[in-house]
Amino acid sequence: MPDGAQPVLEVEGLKTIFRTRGGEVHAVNSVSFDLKPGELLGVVGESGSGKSVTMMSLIGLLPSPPAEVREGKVLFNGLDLLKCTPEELRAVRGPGVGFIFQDPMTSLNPVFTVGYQLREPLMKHMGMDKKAAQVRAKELLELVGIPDAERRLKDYPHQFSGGMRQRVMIAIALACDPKVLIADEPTTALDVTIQAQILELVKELRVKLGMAIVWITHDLGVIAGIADRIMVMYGGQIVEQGPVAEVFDKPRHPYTRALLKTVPSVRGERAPKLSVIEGQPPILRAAPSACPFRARCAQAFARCEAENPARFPVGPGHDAACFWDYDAGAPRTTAEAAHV
Amino acid sequence: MFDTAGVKPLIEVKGLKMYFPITAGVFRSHVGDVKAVDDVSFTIFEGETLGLVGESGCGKSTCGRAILRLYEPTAGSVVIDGQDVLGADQGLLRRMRPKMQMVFQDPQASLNPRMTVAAIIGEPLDEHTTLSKAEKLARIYELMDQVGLNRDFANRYPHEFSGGQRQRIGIARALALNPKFIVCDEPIAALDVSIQAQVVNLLEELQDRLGLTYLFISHDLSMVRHIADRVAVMYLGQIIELSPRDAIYAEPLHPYTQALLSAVPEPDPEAEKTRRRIILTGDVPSPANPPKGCNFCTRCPKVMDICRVEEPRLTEIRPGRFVSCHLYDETAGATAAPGATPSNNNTAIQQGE
Amino acid sequence: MTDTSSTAVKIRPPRSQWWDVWDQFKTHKGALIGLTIFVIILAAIFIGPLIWDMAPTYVDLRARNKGFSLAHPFGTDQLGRDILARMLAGGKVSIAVGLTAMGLSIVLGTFIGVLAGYFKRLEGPLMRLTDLFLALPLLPLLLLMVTLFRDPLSKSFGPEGGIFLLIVTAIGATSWMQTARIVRGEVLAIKEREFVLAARSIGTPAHRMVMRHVLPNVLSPIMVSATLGIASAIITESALSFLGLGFPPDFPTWGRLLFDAVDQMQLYPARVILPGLAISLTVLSVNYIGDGLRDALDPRIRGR
Amino acid sequence: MFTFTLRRLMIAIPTLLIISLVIFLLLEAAPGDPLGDVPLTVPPEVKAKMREALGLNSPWWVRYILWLKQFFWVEPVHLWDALFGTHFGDGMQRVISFQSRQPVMQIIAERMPQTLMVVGLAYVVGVLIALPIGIISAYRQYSWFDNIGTFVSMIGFSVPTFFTGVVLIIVFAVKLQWFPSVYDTTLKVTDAASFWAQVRQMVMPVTVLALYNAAQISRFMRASMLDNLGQDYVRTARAKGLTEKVVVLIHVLRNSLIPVVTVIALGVPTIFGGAIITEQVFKVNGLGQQLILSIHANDMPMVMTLTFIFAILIVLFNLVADLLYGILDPRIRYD
Amino acid sequence: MKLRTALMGAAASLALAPAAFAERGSDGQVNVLYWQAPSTMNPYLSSGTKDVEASSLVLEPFAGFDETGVVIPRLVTEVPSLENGGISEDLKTITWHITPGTKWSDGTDLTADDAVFTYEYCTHPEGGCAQEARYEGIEKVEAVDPLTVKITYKEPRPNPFTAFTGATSPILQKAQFANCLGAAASSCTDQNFMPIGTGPFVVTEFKTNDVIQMIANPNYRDPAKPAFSTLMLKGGGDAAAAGRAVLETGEFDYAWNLQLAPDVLAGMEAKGKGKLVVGFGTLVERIEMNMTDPSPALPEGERSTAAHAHPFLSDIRVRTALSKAIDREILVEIGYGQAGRPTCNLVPAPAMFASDNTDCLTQDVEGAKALLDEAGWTDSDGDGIRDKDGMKLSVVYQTSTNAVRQDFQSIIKQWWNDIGVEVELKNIDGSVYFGGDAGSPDTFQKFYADVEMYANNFDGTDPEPYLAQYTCEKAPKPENQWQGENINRFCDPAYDAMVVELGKTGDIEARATLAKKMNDMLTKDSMVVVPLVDRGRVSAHSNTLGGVVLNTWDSELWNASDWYRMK
Repeated sequence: MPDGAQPVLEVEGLKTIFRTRGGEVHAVNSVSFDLKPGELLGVVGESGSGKSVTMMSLIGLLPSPPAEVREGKVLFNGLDLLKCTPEELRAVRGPGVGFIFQDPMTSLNPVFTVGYQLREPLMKHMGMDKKAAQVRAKELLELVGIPDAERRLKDYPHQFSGGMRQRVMIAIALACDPKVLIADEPTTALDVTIQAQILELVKELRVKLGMAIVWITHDLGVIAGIADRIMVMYGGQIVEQGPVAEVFDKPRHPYTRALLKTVPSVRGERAPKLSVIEGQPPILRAAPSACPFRARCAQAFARCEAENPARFPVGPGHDAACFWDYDAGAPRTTAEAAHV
Repeated sequence: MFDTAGVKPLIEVKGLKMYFPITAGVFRSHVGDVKAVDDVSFTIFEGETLGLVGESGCGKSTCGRAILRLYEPTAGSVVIDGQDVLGADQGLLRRMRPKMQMVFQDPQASLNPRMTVAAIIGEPLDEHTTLSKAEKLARIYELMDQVGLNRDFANRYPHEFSGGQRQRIGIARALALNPKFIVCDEPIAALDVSIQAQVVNLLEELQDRLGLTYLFISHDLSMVRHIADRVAVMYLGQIIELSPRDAIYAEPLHPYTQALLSAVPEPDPEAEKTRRRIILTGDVPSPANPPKGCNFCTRCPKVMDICRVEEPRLTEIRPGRFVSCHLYDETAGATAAPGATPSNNNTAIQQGE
Repeated sequence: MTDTSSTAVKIRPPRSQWWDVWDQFKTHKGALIGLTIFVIILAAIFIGPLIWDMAPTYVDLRARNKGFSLAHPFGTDQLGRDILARMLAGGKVSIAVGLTAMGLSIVLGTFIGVLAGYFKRLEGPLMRLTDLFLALPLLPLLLLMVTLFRDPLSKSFGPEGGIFLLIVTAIGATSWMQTARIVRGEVLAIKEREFVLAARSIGTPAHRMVMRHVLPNVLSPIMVSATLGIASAIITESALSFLGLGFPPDFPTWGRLLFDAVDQMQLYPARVILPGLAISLTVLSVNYIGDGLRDALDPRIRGR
Repeated sequence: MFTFTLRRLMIAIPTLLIISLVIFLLLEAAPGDPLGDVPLTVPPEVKAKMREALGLNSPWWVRYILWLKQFFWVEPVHLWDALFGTHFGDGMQRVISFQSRQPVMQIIAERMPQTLMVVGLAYVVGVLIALPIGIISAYRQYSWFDNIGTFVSMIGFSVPTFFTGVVLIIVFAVKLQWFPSVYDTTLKVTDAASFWAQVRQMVMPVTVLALYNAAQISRFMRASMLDNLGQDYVRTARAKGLTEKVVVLIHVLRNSLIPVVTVIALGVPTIFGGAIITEQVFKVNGLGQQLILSIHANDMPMVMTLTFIFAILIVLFNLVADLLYGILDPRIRYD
Repeated sequence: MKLRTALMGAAASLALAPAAFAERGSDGQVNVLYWQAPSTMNPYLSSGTKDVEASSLVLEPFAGFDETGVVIPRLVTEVPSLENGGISEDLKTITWHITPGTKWSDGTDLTADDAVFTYEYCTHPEGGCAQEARYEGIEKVEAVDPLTVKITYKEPRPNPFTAFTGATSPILQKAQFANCLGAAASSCTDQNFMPIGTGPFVVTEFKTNDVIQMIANPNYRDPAKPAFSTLMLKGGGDAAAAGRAVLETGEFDYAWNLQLAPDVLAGMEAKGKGKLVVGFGTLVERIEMNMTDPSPALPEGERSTAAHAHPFLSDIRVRTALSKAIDREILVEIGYGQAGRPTCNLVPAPAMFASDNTDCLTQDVEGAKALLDEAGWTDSDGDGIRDKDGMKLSVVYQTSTNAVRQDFQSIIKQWWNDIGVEVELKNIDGSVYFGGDAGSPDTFQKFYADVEMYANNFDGTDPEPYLAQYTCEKAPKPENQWQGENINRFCDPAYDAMVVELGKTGDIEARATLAKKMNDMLTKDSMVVVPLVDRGRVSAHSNTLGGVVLNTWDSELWNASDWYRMK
C-alpha cells in the first residue's frame, strides 16, 4: 500500500438510481473515493446501503433498466468508465477490474465446465488459443489452491463444494491479472472454517500479484483481519472512511460506532445484552437532503434534519460525515469545511 | 449453569438417527445411506437454550427438524415434556404440535408469499384453536406487539418487509400457540449484523418473559455464545462436543471445536494481526461415505492412528463436558493435555485436500 | 426493493384485498384493453339478443345470401338466417364451451397435478394416467360418450344442454394433461419451500396445506394454462365440427359458423371473417386479461 | 443413467399393456361398425357374413389377446423377416386393416414418409422460428418486437388450421397459382426439378403447421430466457468482459434451452400422430389422415395399432425428455 | 328388346369414339380425384362405392350398363336375352359367350373358368364377400366350354342381370386368386391391390386411401385405347377441395361426387377451367316416418318395434300433413341446384318404373293445417304447438351429419313449426348412423326417432330387391339384431303379396306396372316414405378431358377407356 501513489481507481460524485413502479430509488448518492494500487479497501454497510450497487455501477454491471447511473466520474487509470462505449467497458472488465460475487452457488454457469468458464476470459482478453488458455486455467486453479487442477477443469460447478466454488470464482476474477479486484461479500455464504481458508488465500495472492482489492462485507471481523482502509456506507453514501486501525479504534460516525458495538465476540467479555441499532435503514425516494441516519441516531439534532452532512476530516486519512464532533464532544460549527 | 440437577429436563433425545437411503440399480435396491444425523443424544432442560453449532451440511438443521418430526427419523427417541414424539400417531402428533414450534432460517422462504401477515400469524390459531374472528384478531395483534411489529402491518404481505421484520413474523407465528419449546433453525443467518442483534435480543426477551426453551441452531459461534446456555458442536452428523457455554468458549476440547473457534475473525485489527488461526484443510467429507473411525480424522490436525480405526464415543470427561475424541480416552488422555493450545506445525496454513 | 421505511407508518384503511388486485390490474394496459373487449363481447352476447331479438334459427327463404343491410346488419346465410343473430347465439355457446371446458380441464389438471406432485406415492400412477390420456384418441371417446350419455343427459338437460355437456366434458377430459404436468412440476418445487415445512410444523393437515399453501402459489402457471385453455377449447370445438362431430346444426357456435363458411369463402368472405375475428378477439383478450390477472394476483408484483 | 433408463423401460411395459387394454375397450365400446361404409344396397345377411369374416363374432377378450399376439410377436417376426430375408413369419396372421385387408404396418410404413416430411419439417421449422423469436422477445422484454411477437403468436394459436389452410390455398394455389393445392405423395425426388416440385408442394402445409407450432414454443422459450436472464451467472459472464452476444447466446441460451428442449421432445410424438386437419386440407394423406379415416370407417385394428404406437411414442419421449434433461443439465444425475 | 339394346350399345360406343383414331397411350397422363380415397381394388372386399369405381378401371364384368341404364356387353359377344336364346324360356338359366381373344392384362386368355371361380370366390361362406347379393339365388355356375358360361338359378329369374353385370360383380382371374378363397381372402394383399384385369388400365402402385397409379393395359381389347398412357387416382380431402382442384386450379382432370352447395359449385365452374357433369340415377333423399313408437319410456326391446304403434304418425293424416308442408323445389334449389330434382317417388328411374306421381310437388300449408285439424290435433293451450288428449305434436327428426342435410333439417323444421308441429333435430355421425352397430341407439335402423332422413338407391336398373325391403318381416327388431331393411316398419299384407308376385312376374311391362303400384303404396297412398329429392351425381372434369359421360347405373369411370385429351 504505497502512500501517495497515483490511485488506480478514482470515483467522484457517483449517483445511481433505480426506477421502480413506486418511483425512483436513490441507491447511491454522491459517492467519492479512490483506491491506490495494491491497497485493500474494506467496504461495510447493511444490505441496501448501496455498497454492491456502487461497485457494480463502476463497470456497468447493473441491469439497465431499472438501474441508471445518473452522474459522476469513474477514472480507471485515467479512463472515465462512465463515458466508455460498451465495447471499451468490456475491455476493462476482466483485465482491468475483476469481480467476485457473493453467492458461489449461483454465480457460476451450471452447464459449463469450470475449465470452459475459466478459459473464456483468457481467450477473449489475453489473446490465447484454447490450448494456451487451458494451461493457464490449470495454473489459475492451482494458484487458488484447488488440488488436482488438471482433472477438476473438466468438472461442472455443482461438483465443487461451496468453498471450492468460491475459489473458482476467484480464479476467474484473477484470470486476466486485473489491476483491481472487487470482491462482493465473497465469504458471507461460507462457513467460518472455509472463510478462514479464503481469507488466507486472498492475503497470499495479494502479496503475490500486487493488485488493489475492494472487499465488500458486512462482517467487521473480516475487515479487521485483512483491510488497509475501511469505508462505511449508509443510505447510499459514505459515512466514514479511514485506515482500518484508526476507524476501529476511533470511530467518528455514530453509525460506525453502533455497528462495532452490535458485533458479539467469541473471545473477551460476553455482554449480557447485545446492543442494537433500532429501526430500519431508509429507502431513499429522493436525493437525501438530511442525514440519512438521523432517525436511528442517538446524537441527532436539528441540523441533522436540515442538512446532509458532508465528510469532515477527523484524523489522518480519516473522515466522517457527521455534524457531531466526538473529539470536541459537541456539534460542528457551520463554518467548518468538509474535505470532500 | 453447570448445575442442572434441580432443573427438569424438557427434551430428551436419545440415539437419534436420520438416514436418507441411497438407492441404485434397476430395482432401486438400497445400497447405502446419507447419514445426516447419526446417533445423536442430548437433553435440554426447561428454560434453557442449547446452541447447536457446526458447518453447513453437518446435519444440525436435519437434527432440529427430526426432533420436531418434520422428517421421519430412522431410529432413536425424542421425548418432549414427557411425551414421545417419534412414537406418536398423526392425531396425537398434531395435538402435540402447539407445544413445540420452529423458527426458520430464511424468513423470506418460510413465509407464504401469498398470505398476509395476519393470516400467517393466525394460521396456527386456525389449526389448533376455536377462537372467534375477533378473538383471533386480538391474539394476532397481541403477538405482533410482542415481537415488535406495528399492528398496521397486519394486512401486508411478507415481501413488503425487511429481513428482520420478516423474522419477527416468523417468531410471532411460532409463539401463537404458547409453545414450551422452540427450535430456532439458523434464525439470524440471513440477516444483517445490526438486525441479527435485534432478533437475538427479542428471542432472549421472549424466553425470559414466557419461559421458553430453545434449541438454537447456528453456524455463528459468536451469536451462539451470546444466547446459548450450553453448546453442542456437530460434525458430520454427530455431536463431537457438548459443554456449558463459558467452558467451551474458554477452553474448547475437541480439535474441531478449537479450529472452529479459531477461525472466527475478530472485529479488532490489532487482535487480528496477532491472532493464530487453525486453518483446517479441505472440505467436510460426504455424509454418504463418512471416513472410517473418527469422522474428523481426515481433517484433524491432531490425528492419531487410532482415530482412523476406531470411532470415538461422546463421553463426559469433566462434569457437564462431553467430548467425542480419542485424545481424551482414558488410555490416550495422558499423551495430550486437555485443552492444549493449538501450536504445532500441523496447523499451518494449508489449502487443498 | 421494499417500500417500508421505519419513518413512514401508513395506516391503511381496512379494505378487501380484491381492491388491491384491481388497482394492480388497472396498471396493466394490455389487460385493461383485453378486459374492455371481453366485456363488450360478453355484453353483446348476453344483452345483444335482447335488443336484436331475431331468432338465430329462423329461416327466411326469401332473404337468402343477402349482404349487409339494415334488416340484416351482418347479412344472411344460405338459408336466410340472420348472421348477426347467429353470431350472438354462437358466441354464447363458444364462450360457454371455452370457459367450461377450460374450467374442467384446469380443475382436473390441477387436481391431478397437485396430487401427483404432493403425494410421492401417487406420482407414478398418476403420471402414467396422464400418458394414457395423452394417447387416447378424442374422436372415438367422444362417440362413445355420445352413445352412452346422450339420452340420459338429454332427458335431464334438454337435447342442447346434453350435447353441450358432452362436448365440454370430452374436450375438458382430453386436455388437462399439459396442465397436470406443469402443475406437478411447480408443486414439486413448492413442496421444498420452507413455508410448507413451516406449515407442517404447525400441524397443518395435507388438504389444508394444499389449499392454503400450495395452490395459491401455483396460480400463475395455472392462469397461463387457463387462458391458453379457453383458446384451444374454442378451436377444438370448431375442429370437431370439421371432423363431423360437434354441435347440432341449429345450435350455432363460432367454430361451426367458421367451418360452415369456409367452403363459401370466395363468395361470401364476410361469413368467414366475422366468426374468425370473433374467435381471435376473444382468445386475445382473454390472454391479456390472464397476463394482467397473473400479475395482479401476485402480492409480490402488486406491491411494487 | 443406464439403470435409470432400464428401470423406466421396465415400468413402461405394464403401463403400455394397461394403455392398450383401455384403448381396446374404448374402441370396442364406441359405437359404429366397420361396415358403415358399405352401401345400403348390400343386404343385411351379406353384412352379417362380412362381419363374421372380419372376426367380429368372437368375444372381445379373444380379439384383444389375438391383437396383442399379433402386435408383439407376429409383427416383430415379420420385421425381422423383412430385414434379413428370413421366413419365420410365413403363415402367421399379421394385424390386418378391416378397410383395405392390408397389414396395418404396411400402411403405416407407406404413410410415414409424407407425415415425417411434412409434419416433421413443420415442427422443425416451427422450432427454428420460435427459438429466435423467443430469445429476442425475452432479451428485449416489452419492446415492440416482444409485443408484436406475443400478438402474432396468440393469433397463430387462436385461428384454426382448417381456416388458415384454406386461405393459403385460395391465395397461393387458386389466385396466384404458385403452389399446388394437392400434395402428390408419389413424387420421388430424383433431380432438381422434382426436388423443386417437392419443395413447392410442401410450402403451404409446412407453413400452416409451423406457424401453429412456433406460436407455442416461442412462448416457452421467452419465459425460460426471462428466468435465466436474471440469474447471477449472467452477471458473472458480463463481469468477465464477454460480449452481449456471448452472454446471451451462449451462457443464457444454453441454460434456457434445457426446459425448452424437453418441451420440444415431449412434442415429438405429435409428429407421428400427424396433423389430422392440415393433412386433410392439403391432401397430404399421412398418418393423421389415415387415423381419422379409420376412425370414421371403424377400422378397429388400424385405429388400435396407430393409437398404440402413438402411446408407445408418448411414453418413450417422456423418457427421452427426462434423459435429455439429464444430459443437458450436468446437475441432474439419474441413478 | 335385345336388338335395341345391342344397337344402342353400339351406337353409344361409336358416338363416344372420336378419339378412336388416336394411338394407345398417346395422351400422357390423366389425373382423377376421389375425395373419399379407395382402400382396395377388389370390389368383393370393398367397403364402399369408391372402391368399386376405382376397381372398374381394371376389373370388368361380362356386361355393364350405359348412361341410360341399358345393359351393354363388355367381355361377351352379346347381351343374353330370350330372343337370342341366352336366357332360357323358364327364366332359370342365362348363358354368356365370352368374346374370343379377350386377354387378361398379363397376356393370358380370359376363360369361363375365371367366371366360375369368381362365383365360388364370392359365395365362399368364410370370405365375407360384399357383393354376395349379386350371386344370390344361383344354383350353379358352369363352364360349358372355355368361352361359355352358364348360370342356373333355383327359381325363375325375370332379371338375371346381377351376376357378372355391372361394376360390382366383375370377373377375377382364377390364376391370381386361386389361393385367396374364403378366410385367406384378406391376406391376399397383393392380389387385392393389384388385380389382373381386362380393363383399360393396370395398377402399378397402390397406396391405401391415398393414391393409385395405373398404366394403360397393353392387352386391352381395343388396340387404340385407352388414349392415356398413365392414370393417377388420388384420394383425400373434401368435396370443396376436389372441386377446386379441377375447376379452379386445373391440377386434376376429373373429380368425383362434388356434393357442394349449388352457389359454391357455380362459383367454381365460373372460373372456367372445367365443367360440371350431372347424371340422375335412383338415389332419393327421403324422410321415413316411424310407424312404431320410439318413446324412450318404453322398455328396451320394445322401443321402435311393432309392439307399439306410433302415437300419432300411425295416422295417415298426420303423415300427409307433414309431407304437404314441405316445398321440395326450394330444398332442391338450396341443397342441390342442378344436381337434384324434386320427386314424389321412391323409384324415380328408370323411366319405365317411375310412377307419374307428382301430387306432393306443390307445398300446401293450409291443406296440411286442415288435415291436422281434421285429425283432431289443435293448439288448445295456445303455445303454438298442436296437441290432442294431452299429447303434444312433437317429433324428433334425425339424420346423419352432413351440411346439406342439416340445412334441410333447419328448413323443414321451420315448415313443420308453421303448421304447429314441434321439431327436435338430431344429427349423428355418419359412421355411427349408417354403421348398423346393434349396440348403438343412434343407427338409422334402430330409428329411435319419429322421422329420419337419408338417401338410398338400388343397384342396377331393377327395383325389385329395393321394393322388397318394405315387407313386414324385414322390419329391424331385436330378434334380427336390428339388421332389417324395412326402416319405417311399414306393414301391409297386400304389399307383401305384391312383393311375392313381383318375384314371379317375368313380363317387363307387368313388372313395371306392379313396381309403380308398390311405389305409390309406400309414398302417396300411405306417406310412410316421404321422398324429397331425386339426387343426381355431380362430377367435374377439366376442359381438356374429352369423352366423359356420366353414368349413374354403373361405375362413373365406366368409359375411361374412351377418355382422351382435347388439344
